Amino acid sequence: MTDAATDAPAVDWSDPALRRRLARRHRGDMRLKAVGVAALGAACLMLAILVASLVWSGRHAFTQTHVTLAFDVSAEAVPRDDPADGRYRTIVREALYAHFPAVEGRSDQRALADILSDGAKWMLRDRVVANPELIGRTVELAVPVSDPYDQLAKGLVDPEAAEENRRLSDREIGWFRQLEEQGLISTPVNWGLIANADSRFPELTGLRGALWGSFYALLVCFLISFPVGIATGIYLEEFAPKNRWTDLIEVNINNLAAVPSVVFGLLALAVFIGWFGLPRSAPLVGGMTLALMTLPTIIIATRAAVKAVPPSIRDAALGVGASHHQVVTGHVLPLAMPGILTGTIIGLAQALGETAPLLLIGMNAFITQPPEGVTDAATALPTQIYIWADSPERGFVARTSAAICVLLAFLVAMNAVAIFLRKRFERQW
Amino acid sequence: MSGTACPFRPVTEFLFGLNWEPQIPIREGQVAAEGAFGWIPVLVGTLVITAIALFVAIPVGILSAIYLNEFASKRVRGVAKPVLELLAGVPTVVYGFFAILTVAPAIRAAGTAIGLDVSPNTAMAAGSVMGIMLIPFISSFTDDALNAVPRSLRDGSLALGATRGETMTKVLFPAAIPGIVGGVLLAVSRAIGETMIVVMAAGLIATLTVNPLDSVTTVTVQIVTLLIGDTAFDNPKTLAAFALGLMLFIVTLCLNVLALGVVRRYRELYD
Amino acid sequence: MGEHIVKSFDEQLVEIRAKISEMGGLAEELLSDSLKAVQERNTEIAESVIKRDKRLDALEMEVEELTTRVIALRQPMALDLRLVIAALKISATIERIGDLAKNIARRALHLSKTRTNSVTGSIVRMGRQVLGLLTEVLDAWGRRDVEAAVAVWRRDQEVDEAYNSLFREVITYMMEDAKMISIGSQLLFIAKNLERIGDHTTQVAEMIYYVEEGTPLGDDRPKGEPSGLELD
Amino acid sequence: MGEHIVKSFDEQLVEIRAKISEMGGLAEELLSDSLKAVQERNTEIAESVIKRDKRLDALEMEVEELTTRVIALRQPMALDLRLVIAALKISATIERIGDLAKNIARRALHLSKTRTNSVTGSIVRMGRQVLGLLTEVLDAWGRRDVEAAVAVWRRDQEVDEAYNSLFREVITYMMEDAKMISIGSQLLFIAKNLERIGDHTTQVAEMIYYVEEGTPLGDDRPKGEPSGLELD
Amino acid sequence: MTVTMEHEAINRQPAGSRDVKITARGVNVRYGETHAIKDVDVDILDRAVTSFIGPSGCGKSTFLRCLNRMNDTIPICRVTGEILLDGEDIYARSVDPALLRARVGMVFQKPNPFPKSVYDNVAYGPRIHGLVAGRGETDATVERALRRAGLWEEVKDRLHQPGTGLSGGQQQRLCIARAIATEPEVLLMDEPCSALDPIATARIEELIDELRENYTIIIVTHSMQQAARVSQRTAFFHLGVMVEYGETPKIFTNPDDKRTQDYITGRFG
Amino acid sequence: MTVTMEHEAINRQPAGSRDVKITARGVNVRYGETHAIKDVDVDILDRAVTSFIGPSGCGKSTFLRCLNRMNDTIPICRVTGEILLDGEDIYARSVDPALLRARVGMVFQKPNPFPKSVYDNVAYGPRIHGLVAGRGETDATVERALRRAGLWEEVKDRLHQPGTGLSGGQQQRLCIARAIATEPEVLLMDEPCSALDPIATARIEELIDELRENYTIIIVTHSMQQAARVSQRTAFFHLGVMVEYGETPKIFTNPDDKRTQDYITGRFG
Ligand SMILES: Nc1ncnc2c1ncn2[C@@H]1O[C@H](COP(=O)(O)OP(=O)(O)OP(=O)(O)O)[C@@H](O)[C@H]1O
Ligand SMILES: Nc1ncnc2c1ncn2[C@@H]1O[C@H](COP(=O)(O)OP(=O)(O)OP(=O)(O)O)[C@@H](O)[C@H]1O
Ligand SMILES: [Mg+2]
Ligand SMILES: [Mg+2]
Ligand SMILES: O=P([O-])([O-])[O-]
Repeated sequence: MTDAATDAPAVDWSDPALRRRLARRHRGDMRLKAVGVAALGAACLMLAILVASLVWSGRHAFTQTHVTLAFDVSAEAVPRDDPADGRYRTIVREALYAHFPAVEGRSDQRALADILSDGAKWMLRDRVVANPELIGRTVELAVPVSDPYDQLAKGLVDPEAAEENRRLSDREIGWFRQLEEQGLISTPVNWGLIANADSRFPELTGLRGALWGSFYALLVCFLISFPVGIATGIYLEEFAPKNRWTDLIEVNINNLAAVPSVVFGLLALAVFIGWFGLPRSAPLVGGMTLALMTLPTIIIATRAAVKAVPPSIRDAALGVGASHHQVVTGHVLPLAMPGILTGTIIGLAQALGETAPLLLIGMNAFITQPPEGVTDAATALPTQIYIWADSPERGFVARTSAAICVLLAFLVAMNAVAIFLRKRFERQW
Repeated sequence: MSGTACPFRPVTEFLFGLNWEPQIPIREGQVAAEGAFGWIPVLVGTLVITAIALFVAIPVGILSAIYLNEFASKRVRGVAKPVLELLAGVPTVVYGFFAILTVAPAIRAAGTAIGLDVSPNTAMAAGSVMGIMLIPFISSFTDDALNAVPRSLRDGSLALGATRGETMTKVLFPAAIPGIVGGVLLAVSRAIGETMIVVMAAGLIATLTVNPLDSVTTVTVQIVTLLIGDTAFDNPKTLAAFALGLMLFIVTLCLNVLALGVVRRYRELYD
Repeated sequence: MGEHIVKSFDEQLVEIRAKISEMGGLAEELLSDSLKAVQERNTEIAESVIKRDKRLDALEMEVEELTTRVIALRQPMALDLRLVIAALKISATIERIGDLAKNIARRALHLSKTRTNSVTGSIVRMGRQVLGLLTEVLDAWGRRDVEAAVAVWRRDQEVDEAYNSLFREVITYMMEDAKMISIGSQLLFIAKNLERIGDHTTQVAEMIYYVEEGTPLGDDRPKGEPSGLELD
Repeated sequence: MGEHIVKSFDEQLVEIRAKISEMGGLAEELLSDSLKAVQERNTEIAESVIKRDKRLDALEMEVEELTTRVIALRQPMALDLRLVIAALKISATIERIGDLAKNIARRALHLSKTRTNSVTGSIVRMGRQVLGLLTEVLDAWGRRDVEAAVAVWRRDQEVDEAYNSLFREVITYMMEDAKMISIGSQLLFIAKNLERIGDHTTQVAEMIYYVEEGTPLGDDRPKGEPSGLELD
Repeated sequence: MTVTMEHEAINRQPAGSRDVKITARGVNVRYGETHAIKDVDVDILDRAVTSFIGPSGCGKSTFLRCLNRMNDTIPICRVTGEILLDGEDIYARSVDPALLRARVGMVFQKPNPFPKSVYDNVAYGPRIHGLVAGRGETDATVERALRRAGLWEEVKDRLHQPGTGLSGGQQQRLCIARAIATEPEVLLMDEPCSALDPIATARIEELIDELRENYTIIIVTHSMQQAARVSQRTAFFHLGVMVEYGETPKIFTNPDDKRTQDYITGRFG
Repeated sequence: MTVTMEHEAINRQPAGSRDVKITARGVNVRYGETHAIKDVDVDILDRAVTSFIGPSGCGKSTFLRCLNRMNDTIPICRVTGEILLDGEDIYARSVDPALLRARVGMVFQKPNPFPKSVYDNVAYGPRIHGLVAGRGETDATVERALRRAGLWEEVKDRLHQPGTGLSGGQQQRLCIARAIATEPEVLLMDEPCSALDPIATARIEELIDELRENYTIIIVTHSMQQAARVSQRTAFFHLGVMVEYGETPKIFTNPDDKRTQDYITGRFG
């Protein structure tokens, strides 16, 4: 069988050349390892910087400066029969002027009035409407200050800077300090960020509308993509005949997963809005668009999970005389379910973060009411972020970062669930 | 449709035209500033940013994957993998904001420090942030490809006296290359199609340049800017946007088909 | 028959065959020498035969050990298995042949004190006949020649007949001269031994047939009524 | 020794052991009957012995076939293998014992025409002795009792001595009366056969030892110089 | 004719008879272009163990999988010729593969218990075929199957722990129990021991030897020794042709065909 | 002592001598809590085939993998006691596993050729260790290794086609050639034939028999028959203990230990 083994010169492993070479090889190892560490470090560092800078710049949005004033809700200013229609604007101003008797003149007073947020009068009105007994009394209420003063309170306005390129004049700063000395300034947690809907005034804006919009959109997306996705995946993997048609479909689905999201936006714009005439900016359309993008993810996840079920199980079931659909429903699907769920959650997480297509279908409108249903115009978390990011006021920078933190919180939660599922159910065959 | 002739420009102008100025006649019949729709500068801009992104993502992604796959201890892997997944899960709009909030100013500062003038929305910012976004993408593809290589090969190499590094560079990595290439191709198509980062961090003006410090615009930016706000379906802006969308779709489609083909064939190698 | 993929197995089988042939050759020598001893009343030869038989016993042990080992280590099947089994039995048989030859030689020692007589001639003649059979059967083994083996198997009959006539001859011879009785008895045993050797050769022949054909050679061997019982 | 995981293997081994015992039992019968035939000059018994020997040959074939099959189908190792090999050899030996008994019976037929004589007695006595050995060795086989086997193996010597004295007796007896020569020669062969049977029992003993101990029982068996060559 | 009638028909069988159970005539199998099985004729005896041996790729598994139509699950596989189970063509249009497979059980090379409890593994077949009604009956069936598979003693205290937790040998016996549970008439085994160590293997072989009384067993094996040990009949396949088929002792002590002899004595190529 | 001295020391070996090559004393291996190998002492003969047999899970592979420190690649695995190769402790700090493994080659259960050409597969070892300089030298080494592995004739026309394209048996011989190429002194084989059919197996066994002249070979196998066929010495492991070790014929015809007897005659549990 083998030829007379022509004997080889036995290797002398102690040959210094070999030894040197060996040392070199080990150094090579160390180098490779080092670059690896560096690369990984870089990646982690990036994430760190990203999170850090967002949290840092967002931190101010989690608190809001308030000034506590005593409002004299006199019966003549607010008619008892219809509290909603009172002259609250003057009430609020009077309350502020009371602290600055020295300030005279219309223009000065108007400037002084700018300390308070526009929302102050609405807040007072809501309070009074909520319980009319207050009419004829004085009401103690903490109302938000307007953005420039909020910035000032949070030390973002540098009083030493040249007056002309400050948003606040020395005089205005003086007023505010005065209020501070009187102990009327407080900076509680800014629940408005979650509770309020969008607004032109940073100190008043909130994510309520965006959250509901995203919720409705994801709901629609889930209701469409989950059943359809699983059904398609199972069909393709288990029942579809293997011919060029199914091959074609397969290729298409795999590609769909990698098609740029903006293209889906165009599609939705042309089809859903252009042809079907569905309402612009509606979570319904958004959800349908996102469904288009989530579908391939779920289909692929389903097929992968189904493929991962070892054929030996299939054989076993067939071997005892199970019919094909019994094999699928009784063995394949249950074993594949964790994988499918994981895929779905990840898909939804992506959908939650998708922006471009929603922009194209107009879910970036300025809407101050949270949507009542899937057909109302609404924004979504990511689009809201985009809008704020575009807004000029300084206050929106912090607000945007804060909104992003909220979004990330949701995403981390969802991914955590997915990872948990994967760990919990991963099985070695 | 209303009288403008814009929709009926020769396709060649769109495909080979060297300037892109999609200003719109404000009023009917105002012929003065009629937009020019040559997509080449837009395409070049896209490619520049893509290139920058890959330049960042490929080395970092692949190397970190190699480290995790071969050298990292169980604990390091336990930490690093979720981190990367998190990085992958971050929405693009966040990256976009990150770019304008942190990266662009940083680059600018750096640029001015060494006496370069860097445009406010430089391709560098958008590109490098997009690169960060692609790191986990590439590294997970590389990791999968490396894991798909049967463990027995690793044992075989080690048993011949190869060091771990040699095993990686001479056996595992070569065996995984097809899979990795597939991953990179997908990354490219994703970079080309990426929208929010560029919309927020890149420029709007289509200038035909390859200087990474200049401001360039991309296909997706144009699509979005042209379509934001209520626009009727028959005006040239919209149609131009759709044209760009079509091109975008075709290009990415080709890339994907190629990539998936590569990956599939490679998978069959070991199944 | 082709070669095994594993050569060392072939080698072992060849070794077994060789050992058997060696035993056979030795047995032949012993037989022919013992006959010479009888014919020439030669004590040295007789002695040497008796000594050399030891070697034969040793060889049998070797074959037995070798076959056991092959069975344990190689799990022979079919042809190979039959060969091993046959080797086991043939070696025992040849060892017996050796014993019988030795026994003849012993008796030759005692005859040596006497002078030769007419009977000796016919004994030696019968011996040659048996020796011929033995040689043939061993050749058949070496050549794996079934026909030859069967031929030997048939011709054993002649030996039986020769034995009977010889038996009668010796008896009459003893009757003629009572002093010859003890010598005669020795001659009788020699004849008997030769007859036994004949039988054993047939057993070898049967084994050869079994190895090559896979089936035992039927028990319908033509026998001459043995050990001359037809007188009184 | 524990049982095999595969019971049918145990069964086959048990079957082999059983067949050997059966052969042994039959051989004992044949021997004792042939002796009775000699003693009582009884032709029917002699005839029946000759007939029943066929059965013994058949049994040997069966054992051979069975062992071959076990080796081919079970690849026995160690203990089991030794048992199978031993069975193969023992069966051959017992078959020989049967042949010898048959041969005795044949000669008994011829003696029947003559009246009994003094020698007959001592022959039968020797026969009983041999029979005793045979019985013991077969019990040893059944009980897997090595000591017993070795004991038998040693005591074969007695048989050899008995044979020698008997030989002398017969010779003198023939010398006294020339008419007795042919009968005497028959008696001589009977004695010789008994001596052979003794030898064969020792072989069985050796096999028993080999199976249980795994090593061959040394060849240093105490032998009485056989086949009475020590006169004049 | 309706399926039910058909099956009454198939079920007509000489119970307990020791004669031919499966008859194959001129069976050919093709995978696309590869001609895996060429004109195989064979009569499988009832209540006996028949083993298929031969070099790998010779078509043993393929032919085995024809006998319970497992090949139907491979699209490119085409089977021609006729295979009769108790005289009924199992490839007749009226025969339902699911029912057929309940009657012709199969055990695979790698132990493949379902990731369910031991109990549910065994109960699975009877349940889907509606052979058991109610808890008690199921329990009885499960116990009977496990006993027959010689596993009852080992698992009776852990019936409700996952079957995948057992040792390799136990898993394989569990698979046998699962196959037995539907009271099949024939058991097909494709290299059932090749993943097990000698001890587990011996256990399975012992089991096969016991099952023989009640089932017709066909076993594919790479180990000639195993074929020799467990089977009464042996078929030798070579290049898709059934070269020789006969009594196992005959095949292993004195085969007729030179190729068989060469293969079993280790002289090939 | 310095590394170089160390290695000169290791290389001091009675070339061609037929005496002890590897000595193990009081070797214990633990995987976390499981105590896989218990106090194993053994002397492996030079230029002979030694086989390890025993029920699965008894520690054969584990012990084998101690001999070229493959266990170092398993984090939780701890080895104590001493293992001497030509009298030098291979677990000494000064011994480099990479070099050790070049001198103690290994062949695995499943053929695992690299997805490279046949040529590159064989050339791999010599190249990384810098044993060959230049094309010509490499060619010579590759051919020599392939010849020794009895594969040259079959592949010499397809040296540059992928090694994964060969048949299972050829692949395994390619792996052997690959291991031989670094001129090792010892070859470890872990069930090298369990994935092959009888014919390919016979080829490998034949090969092992020839390699014996030049290498010390240790083979783990589940098939007692195989151990009996190929090895001169056999060690029987049971529950991590080496129960018996001696001449193969002795072990298989007349073992001393009852457990060994029980195992090889199939009387266990
Ligand atoms: N699913 C399949 N598709 C295509 N060809 C196949 C398929 N299964 C088997 N074959 C071919 O059919 C022939 C017989 O295969 P089969 O598995 O029956 O052989 P085998 O005797 O079982 O081999 P082994 O002993 O290795 O299992 C082989 O040439 C194989 O290549
Ligand atoms: N990587 C590992 N981690 C933990 N335990 C292990 C590992 N490898 C082996 N073991 C344990 O060590 C013991 C011996 O394993 P080993 O593989 O050496 O047995 P083996 O004799 O080779 O079995 P087989 O014949 O099935 O290969 C077993 O109990 C096994 O569970
Ligand atoms: Mg098969
Ligand atoms: Mg192992
Ligand atoms: O030992 P014998 O066969 O010659 O009696």
